[in-house]
Amino acid sequence: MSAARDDSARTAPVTLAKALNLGLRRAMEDDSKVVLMGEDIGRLGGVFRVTDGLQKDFGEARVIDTPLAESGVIGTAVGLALRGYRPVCEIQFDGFVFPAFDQITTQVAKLYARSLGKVRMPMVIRIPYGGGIGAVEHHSESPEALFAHTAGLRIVTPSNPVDGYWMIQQAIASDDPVIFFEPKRRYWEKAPLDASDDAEPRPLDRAAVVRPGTDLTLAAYGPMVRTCLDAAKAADEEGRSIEVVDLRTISPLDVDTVAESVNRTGRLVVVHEAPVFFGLGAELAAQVTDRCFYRLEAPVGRVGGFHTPYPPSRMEEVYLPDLDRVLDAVDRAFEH
Amino acid sequence: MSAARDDSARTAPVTLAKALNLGLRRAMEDDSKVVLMGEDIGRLGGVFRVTDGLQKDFGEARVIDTPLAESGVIGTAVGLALRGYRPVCEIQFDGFVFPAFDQITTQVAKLYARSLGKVRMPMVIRIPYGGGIGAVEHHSESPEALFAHTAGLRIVTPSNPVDGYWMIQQAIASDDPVIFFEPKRRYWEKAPLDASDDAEPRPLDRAAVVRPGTDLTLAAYGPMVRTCLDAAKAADEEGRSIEVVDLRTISPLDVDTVAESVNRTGRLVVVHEAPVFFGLGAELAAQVTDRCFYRLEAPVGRVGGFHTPYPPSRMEEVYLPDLDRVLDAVDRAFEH
Amino acid sequence: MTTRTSGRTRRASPSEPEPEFVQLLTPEGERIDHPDYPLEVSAEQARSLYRDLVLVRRIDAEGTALQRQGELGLWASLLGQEAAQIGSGRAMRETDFAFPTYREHGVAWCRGVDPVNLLGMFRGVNNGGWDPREKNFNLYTIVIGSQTLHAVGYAMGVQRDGADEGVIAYFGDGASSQGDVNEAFVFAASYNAPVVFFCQNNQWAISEPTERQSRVPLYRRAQGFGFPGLRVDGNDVFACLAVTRAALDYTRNGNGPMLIEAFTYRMGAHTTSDDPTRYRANDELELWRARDPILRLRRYMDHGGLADEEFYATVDKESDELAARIRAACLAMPDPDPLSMFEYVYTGPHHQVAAERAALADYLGGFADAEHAEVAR
Amino acid sequence: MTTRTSGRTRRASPSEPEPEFVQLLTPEGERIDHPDYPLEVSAEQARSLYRDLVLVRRIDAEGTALQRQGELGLWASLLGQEAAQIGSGRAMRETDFAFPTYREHGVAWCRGVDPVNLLGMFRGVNNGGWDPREKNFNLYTIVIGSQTLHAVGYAMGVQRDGADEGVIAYFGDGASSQGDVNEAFVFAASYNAPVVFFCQNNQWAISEPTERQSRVPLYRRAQGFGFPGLRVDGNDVFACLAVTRAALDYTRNGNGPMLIEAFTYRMGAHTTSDDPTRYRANDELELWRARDPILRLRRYMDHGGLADEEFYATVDKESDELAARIRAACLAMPDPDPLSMFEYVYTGPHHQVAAERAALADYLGGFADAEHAEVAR
Ligand SMILES: Cc1ncc(C[n+]2csc(CCOP(=O)(O)OP(=O)(O)O)c2C)c(N)n1
Ligand SMILES: Cc1ncc(C[n+]2csc(CCOP(=O)(O)OP(=O)(O)O)c2C)c(N)n1
Ligand SMILES: [Mg+2]
Ligand SMILES: [Mg+2]
Repeated sequence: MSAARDDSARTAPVTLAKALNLGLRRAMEDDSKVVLMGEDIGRLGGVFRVTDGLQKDFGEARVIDTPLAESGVIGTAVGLALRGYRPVCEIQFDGFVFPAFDQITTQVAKLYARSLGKVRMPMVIRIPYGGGIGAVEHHSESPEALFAHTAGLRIVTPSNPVDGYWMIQQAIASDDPVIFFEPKRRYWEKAPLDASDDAEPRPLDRAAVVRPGTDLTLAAYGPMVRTCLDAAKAADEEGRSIEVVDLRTISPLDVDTVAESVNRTGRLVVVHEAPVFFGLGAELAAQVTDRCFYRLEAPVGRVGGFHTPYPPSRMEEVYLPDLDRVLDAVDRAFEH
Repeated sequence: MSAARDDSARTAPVTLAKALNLGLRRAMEDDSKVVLMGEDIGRLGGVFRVTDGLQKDFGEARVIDTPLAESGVIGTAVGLALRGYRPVCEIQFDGFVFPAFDQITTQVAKLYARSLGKVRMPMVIRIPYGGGIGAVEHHSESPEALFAHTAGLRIVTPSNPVDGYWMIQQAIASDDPVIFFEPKRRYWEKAPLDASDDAEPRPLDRAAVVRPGTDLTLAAYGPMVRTCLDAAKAADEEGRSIEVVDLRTISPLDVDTVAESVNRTGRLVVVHEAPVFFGLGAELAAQVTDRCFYRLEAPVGRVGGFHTPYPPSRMEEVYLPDLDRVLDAVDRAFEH
Repeated sequence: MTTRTSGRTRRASPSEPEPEFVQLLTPEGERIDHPDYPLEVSAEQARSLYRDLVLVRRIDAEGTALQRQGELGLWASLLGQEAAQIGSGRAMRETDFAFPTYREHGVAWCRGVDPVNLLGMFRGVNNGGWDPREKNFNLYTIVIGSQTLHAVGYAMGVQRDGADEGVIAYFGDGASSQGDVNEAFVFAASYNAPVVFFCQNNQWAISEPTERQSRVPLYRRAQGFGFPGLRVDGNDVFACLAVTRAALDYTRNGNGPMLIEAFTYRMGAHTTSDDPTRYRANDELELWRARDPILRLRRYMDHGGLADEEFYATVDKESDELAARIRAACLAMPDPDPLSMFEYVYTGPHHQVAAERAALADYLGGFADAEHAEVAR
Repeated sequence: MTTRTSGRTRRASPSEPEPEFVQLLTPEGERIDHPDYPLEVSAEQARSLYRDLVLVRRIDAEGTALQRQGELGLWASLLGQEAAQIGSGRAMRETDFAFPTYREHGVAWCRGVDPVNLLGMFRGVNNGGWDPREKNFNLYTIVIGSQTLHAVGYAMGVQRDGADEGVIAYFGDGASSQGDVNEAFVFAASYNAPVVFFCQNNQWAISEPTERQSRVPLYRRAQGFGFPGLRVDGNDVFACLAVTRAALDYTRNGNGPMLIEAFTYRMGAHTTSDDPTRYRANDELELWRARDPILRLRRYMDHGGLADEEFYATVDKESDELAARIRAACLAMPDPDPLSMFEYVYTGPHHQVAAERAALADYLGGFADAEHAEVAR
């Protein structure tokens, strides 16, 4: 019996990193076909310790330290999946997923279709992503849009420990390949977790209204949800009631939930760390504008990264959307 | 002296493939640092014969048949560029660029910024792209959006022989890395080419209004420009005056030209072969809606690929936007 | 030409010295013994191998013909590589698993995949027309090298299952340059995975000769990764059979991976889209014609009187019938319903795909209605 | 411990047999001759090498200290690898070009890159603080393996220029598994490019031991690609110098690429973010401490009386001063102007970047105004 199932642990506050660890552990307990793969995930427990202790408890055959080659990790995971396993691969940092881009885009995403449904790819690719931790180059990227353009993948991202715990298990249970983006700068944020069996997690393909409001909708995901909640709180003090939607899933995108919200509020600002240009904000703006054309009182605002490489960390505070940048966009939406 | 500079060739009709060949030849004549690299580009002249005859005339040191490894092609091109060369790499088909995705995204795009301007990457990556030629899997992809999200790259695509001839030379002359998408199904379409020295090509970062109109703007690029021109002609017969913008450049995106057009027409439909989801249409819709919010009479229409893998070729006619699909979107824009 | 020797040294070409390779049957049809690869071939087995060689050559010819006539969009011919494919394919047990490129029609045949199913992707009606797990034969993989990693992963699964199964990863000489293939070597060696890497060095990667990829024989690549590699005469079906069988045993016995380089030749164009006259000389073709895999087996059988005229007539008839069946089945292959492209994108419900499907159905329905109206008018 | 022999066989560890490697100076400071790598080292040269070893160790210690104190976000220590880096770095001519990973502070030193410039990326003020072409030392490259392909391409340029220049590509044991590194081997061999692949096998890739990457010594990888490879005692600055010099000569003379595996040890953590106690035992550290590259040179110099106390005192003083200068320069490093992030995205004008820059300037200006107003109030 895992710690998470222990009654006493029901509502103990845990970090996102720990919640993911507990979720992985439970998935491994529930299904012996679940194997973890990646660089330094064994003894070390991963550079963020998300797999801490799992090799010790489940052995080297199920928690596999791999040679240093991302295409190799994903490519061999394809073979394991074909053999009936459910590989959960860790990419050490966002900026190092690109050597595996070919396998993900041309194989993982397409094998179900290529085989006319005969072969499923129940694979999870975990990627710690985003900035804000003062890291060197390639350690603060937000490449989610680069995967969303490819059909066959599901792309999700939890913003908090509770979602982290459940979503990782749902991702592993999914017969579709799932790219699981983990907001690394939120790894150490805590929340109480009810890990009991009777908890009912929200479906993996649905967004959530995490703060109700009436005047404007903020849509965000992963690391920016907290930022938007803070912004909404600050706006509240200025008398503006802001609704915050945690998108949770990037592909598919739960436009229904956002459009429903915008039909009430009339205004939308989308926030992400990833570059604005060709980012999620564009897709959401296009779809919501299409659905809420006569309801929108201002064009959809987009707050995100600039059209520059992710800057050296001493500049990242300016690069990354923060409360002020979000509120600035909110102001502009009201000025229209 | 190249054939293209020959006076008699001034306005001879040439195919896009031939125009590119002439443009490459001229660039190689003009600058001895220009080298071509790729699989089968030498003796064979490339699978589309775009480099036909160039190895014979410029030698194996300048037209380099490479081992079968796309990351190797782009990675060594980086080194050649650092050494003062101007490599022009050919990726054999759109679907085979992904092994090089890492080098393009983390090295080619970022070296100028990483070196604070000390190192330039005057590299061109030629990619025949798009469908419509009845090919097998991976030979009909339109991955342009996957590069546009990354700053540091320029992304352009000619739609016709004249642009092909000039744009390839401009791309080679650019000190920024350029991804040069060639609409493979238009390789064999002809147009008269004035290759004389006094011709004045349009700047590489500008779109072009290729057909004026008053009621709706169609924005397209590469292979879909011809489709849109045909649609505009058909619409004309129904009494609708449609303006067609050939975007030519995907990054940067010439939103000025499109917005100026939409401010006149009030309606916009964007057309591309690439999947709609997270595609160029989303970005253009978001920006144009932002700029022309009170002018738009209908939400921006998007016509493009579905959220499926590119289908087997016997289905591609349905998958690819054609005159009818474009006109259908036009109709919907007017119904609003 | 080669001469009979009792030793293991066979040069691939009389003029340019080639490294040793394993050969059990000379181009002239003479049997040679090899100390490491003893092989008993009964008359019946010889006939059976002959039959396979002839039939897959005929399947291949039919593929080419169907392409010429516009029934296929493309065909990748195996002409010249029949022995490498039948030899290795026949070496596999039913429980072994093969990961092909796009050219392994002969291996598919050995695995029991109906040749008709191979046509789907070349005709453009699907991207893979069989269930990989039914015959333990993966779908064709077009992105060069990708499948070698899949094979290693599959073999890692075999290890975890404690199963007595082998895995073969097919790839070409050109593929040997891809990062993925070398990573497959790394992973296989690191985990001691039971996988045989079977490289058909057919001397060309489209227009590029093997020397562009490697300046040493490809089988030696394996040494650098810490596992054995060897070269076999890829036009000798006996040698390919014996060597692959031994390699599969070796890997199944927990010794880790092994690389086989089958030294053969692509007698035809790269695919029907290719024009090899642009890049290679005719005399090379002549040289290799003399090493034809079927011819040498026929000579061997003739020497030994292993079959009578009736046998050959039967095989010819059988291959005619097979070709006719393939042709008929190809022509009868229906175009897929366009809406089926939405079918296998995700395993479960997906609102976006469902919405796009509905919209397309609606749109196509509009045409149907219009046509209907037209007809009614 | 090792004993004096006149031959070339040196075992890396007394307990577990290691393959041969080139050693010219034992851990005890005894000089050994090697028939293939004769090396005359004058007293002055020995002192100069000693000085470099000590100074780069000090630079490294200062990096670690600055990180501990929050002045750097990260530091990747070269502790233990000084001989591999100084030996190979000093083997280069001024016109040769080096492609480092992120740990080659010692090579940077040999190339004449001011150590202060190395700090920029670790402090987060830039991603590379020097002009690669000024000292023929490329920027640090963090994506594992990428730079090896750049090195090969650069060497292809050298070939085209007909220049008498060499190129070194540095990489780690972990990197040997990456597709890019193996493709670099393929390209270098195919074009016979003048590049030395210099692998510092420091036994670890973060928490993974070299055995996870390869079951045979890494230098043997080269054979599989058709070029020579050898292992050198990476803690022996003489051997690293002699072997790298010979390899550069070899490549410059048109013989194509060569691989050197410098057998060494990462004495510290992977980076300051790492906690090696989670994955490796202390006795391993002890074993390697006895092979310390500086200690053995000091012993050698002491045996031969190659330097007096004053020399050592001077080097110590110099290294104190260097450390102080680095520290001061680090603290004085200004934070970059945030708007500078738009500066080097494209070489020419770019309307989108210009517009975003203007908008951000405007936005930041608003705060400045607000602050101003606040102060004025
Ligand atoms: C990653 C990738 N790059 C390029 C291609 C285009 N292409 C198809 S086959 C081929 C040559 C393959 O040569 P080889 O591996 O020797 O196999 P063969 O075709 O000779 O059987 C190339 C370059 C591809 N399919 N995949
Ligand atoms: C493509 C890629 N994947 C993962 C990483 C994360 N990472 C940084 S260093 C390292 C280990 C490198 O080991 P090695 O090549 O032996 O060099 P060393 O650090 O020991 O000098 C890893 C996995 C990376 N930088 N790039
Ligand atoms: Mg081949
Ligand atoms: Mg290492």
